[in-house]
Amino acid sequence: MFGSVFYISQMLHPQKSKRGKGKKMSKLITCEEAVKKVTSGSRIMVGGFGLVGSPLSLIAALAQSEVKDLEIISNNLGEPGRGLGVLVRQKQVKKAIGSYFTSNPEVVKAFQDKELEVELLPQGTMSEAIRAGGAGLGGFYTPVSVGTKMAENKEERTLNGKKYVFQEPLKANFALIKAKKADRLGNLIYNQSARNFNPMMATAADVVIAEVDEMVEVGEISSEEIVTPHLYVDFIVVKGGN
Amino acid sequence: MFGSVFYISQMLHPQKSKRGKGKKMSKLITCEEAVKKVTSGSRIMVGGFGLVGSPLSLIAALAQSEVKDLEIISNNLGEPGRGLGVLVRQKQVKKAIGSYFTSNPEVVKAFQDKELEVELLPQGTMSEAIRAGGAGLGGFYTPVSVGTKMAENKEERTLNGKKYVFQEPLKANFALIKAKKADRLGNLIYNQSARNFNPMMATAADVVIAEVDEMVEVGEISSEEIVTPHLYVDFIVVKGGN
Amino acid sequence: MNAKQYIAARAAKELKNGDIVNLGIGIPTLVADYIPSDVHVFLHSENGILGVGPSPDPEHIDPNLVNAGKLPVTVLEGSSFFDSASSFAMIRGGHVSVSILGVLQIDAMGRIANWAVPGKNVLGVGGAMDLLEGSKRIIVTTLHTSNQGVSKIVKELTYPITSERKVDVIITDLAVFTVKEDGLHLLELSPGVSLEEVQQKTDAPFRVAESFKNGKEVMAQWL
Amino acid sequence: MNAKQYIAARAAKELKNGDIVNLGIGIPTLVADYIPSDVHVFLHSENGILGVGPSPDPEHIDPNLVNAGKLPVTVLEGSSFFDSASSFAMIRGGHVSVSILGVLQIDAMGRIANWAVPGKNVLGVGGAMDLLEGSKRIIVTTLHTSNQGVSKIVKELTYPITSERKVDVIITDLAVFTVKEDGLHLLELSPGVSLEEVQQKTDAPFRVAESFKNGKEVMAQWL
Repeated sequence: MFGSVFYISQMLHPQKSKRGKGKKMSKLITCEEAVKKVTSGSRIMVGGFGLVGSPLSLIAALAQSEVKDLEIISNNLGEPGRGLGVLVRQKQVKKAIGSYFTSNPEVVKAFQDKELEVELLPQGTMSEAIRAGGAGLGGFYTPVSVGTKMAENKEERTLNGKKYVFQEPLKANFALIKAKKADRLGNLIYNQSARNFNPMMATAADVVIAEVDEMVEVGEISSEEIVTPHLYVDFIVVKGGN
Repeated sequence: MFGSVFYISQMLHPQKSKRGKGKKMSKLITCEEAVKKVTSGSRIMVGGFGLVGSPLSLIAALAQSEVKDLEIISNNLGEPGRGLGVLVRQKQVKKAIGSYFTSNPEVVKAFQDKELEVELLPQGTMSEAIRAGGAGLGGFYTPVSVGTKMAENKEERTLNGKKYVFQEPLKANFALIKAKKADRLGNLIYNQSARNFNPMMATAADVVIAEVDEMVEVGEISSEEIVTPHLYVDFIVVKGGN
Repeated sequence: MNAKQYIAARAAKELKNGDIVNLGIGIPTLVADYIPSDVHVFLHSENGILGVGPSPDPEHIDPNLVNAGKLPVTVLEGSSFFDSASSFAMIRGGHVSVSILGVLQIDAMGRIANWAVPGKNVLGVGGAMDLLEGSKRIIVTTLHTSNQGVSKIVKELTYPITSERKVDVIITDLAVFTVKEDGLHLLELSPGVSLEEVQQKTDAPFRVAESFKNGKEVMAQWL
Repeated sequence: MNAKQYIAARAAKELKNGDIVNLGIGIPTLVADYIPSDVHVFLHSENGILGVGPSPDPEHIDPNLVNAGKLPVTVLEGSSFFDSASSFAMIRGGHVSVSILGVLQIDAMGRIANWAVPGKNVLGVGGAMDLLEGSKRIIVTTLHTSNQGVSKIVKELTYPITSERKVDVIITDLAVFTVKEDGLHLLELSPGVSLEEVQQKTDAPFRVAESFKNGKEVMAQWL
């Protein structure tokens, strides 16, 4: 016998444990339940390139909640009144770390009014820093931004005759990501260019909540096509689901 | 009109160029042709975890060639007389960088006889260093091996209260990798645990030669399931092909 | 053909079969329309696409498929999708053959500013620095002067620099320059443009390349 | 049940529902056979598999599907494959809940040596250091003494250390220890083993935990 290394029929119909250890392993929750986990002052990674691949149902639920003083790590901050732009408008965001906020004029205004702190990173440095956070690295050297304003407060180092700047890893308390499909274990696949920052963010937060278009049975996503293995995903909400 | 940003029927039936720029873009070559590109003294990454996912036809062709003084970057060095073990037996390898060579007693003997230099890295540090090489990074800090013999000649640094060692990126002149399928452009997918080091090595060498079980038409591997995009692959040989 | 279209068409002539090409926003985007029919390139978009195709008809727009300018696109056969870290690993690792970029300023050494304006809050950088650092070859496309007639090719940058890395080719409506160790070399005049006009409208010093072609010779190449 | 099987069975009791578990070579591999039927874990293999299943029948061996010990395996529904860099990113990033490892020596602070032997050429390290550094929890399984009767739990390591990181639990054929700030705490004696025997066969000093259970109490737990 092979013990009970995960055997799917058992998980889908969990038995009462003889020793009290058994628990239902379903990761499926509602947006409301998901957002209740987030506390004010949290650092949250939010997937998406603009609104594409952004977990809009989770963001809408956050906007309905009382949480504030959030530190958001996301490439952009939505558009005025759309996506993360709603949280900015409602002054729920204290600080934003990302690569391109100019596309939302309300972000520019909030920054000027000193209502919002901003930390800017080149897009490749940002995505790599998130990956490094998830991969347990202490930081890395990138040639990008050497000699520019973006490197002003960063360590510069010459390695093999080339100049690099040091970048620390990025981690967060929560990651809110968007995927196309999840199976019941939490394995994820994405939709075309909506993949973007989501797979890295799934690796770099204490609690990862994935919003998906569709939930399927285990086995419907093949072992070779899974992009985010289930160990990275703590909770799943279905888009628009309550 | 959208210019002629790659349009598949044109590539598969290349037209004579009016301006002499057109060239046949097929990447398919024979093992013999592939190996002729490799010169003595080259640094070569070779995919595989043991013999699994190792480009055995390309290695066999290398063993038939006169090239020597090779510097091999590979997790292991095959088995006695099998895979890279043949190159070791034929004294074609000058130096090996990898994580686990003990499984081939002929490697141990060659090392003792000072016929083979060995540089050892923890397996995760090695795979990350290859990724870093392909990703244009100057190096990274890993917590793995701090305080051990493996870190003896490496820079140690404390970041956010935790100790790390610095690891340089790994690059090579050639990468010989193994995939399950290539399409005619060079997009690759792998076979289960035969994936291992191959996708990273595809990114980190000047010339990448992929040995595949099967060559398929463009479009037969879907955009979402491609693991190695074609821009990383210079040449393709079909397993056992001459 | 207006000035911007001319620049795009001229830039397209720089592309070679098999090139992996990243097109910036503005004039660079227009380049796709002028790639010669016998030159087959692959368009890379830094948000995670290799193999970008033409814009879709309005009824075929897929909200999950946009380019780095956040505009709807299509993909061609053989395309692939990947995450942002992988996409920028490609760029930084030197796997993109050519990036065609817009600029605010170019200096006498061929370094550019294209991401921020002095005196304004810096709230966006995007992938500009990554592309400039990592692409094997950089082609800059720009109008030679601003709307106010101020030269974009300057002795020293007054806008924040994007990278210490020099670009390779500068293509304007008036001229084409290559960048060498010692600075800018004038390679071509556009049809109908005189050397004097370029000298007058270029703040930075430049040399005339040995292989220099005047407007007439360039015109002949287009025919 | 022999000593190694007993150790494996005892280690299996440490696993919790949903754990992501990496099993080393030797006794750890045996653990899979003893996981209670109501505890569902996922086996991770550092060569790029999540969801390893039992060994295949000889006629169903797939040469492309092996575990980190290079032995043929199967995969279960919901499994996934990934490259080595991704696999070690998982390990180093703290996404593996438990690693069960074999050892050569354990010191009084709970640090281990399990990758090299003094005086021999060091030609292999594999994933030992990565697993020890990155796994959330480390369980060590080992015979208490060598074939020659020499204690594996020593005051100071004489074998090269694998990591400065201390392990969490030590399970031998004679006893179970937990590792705390101040060193080893004896938690359990195996059925039929006396405290004196463990004291005699353990070179390193240890404390007896408050929640200490003797062999009889442990025996009762198994029934």
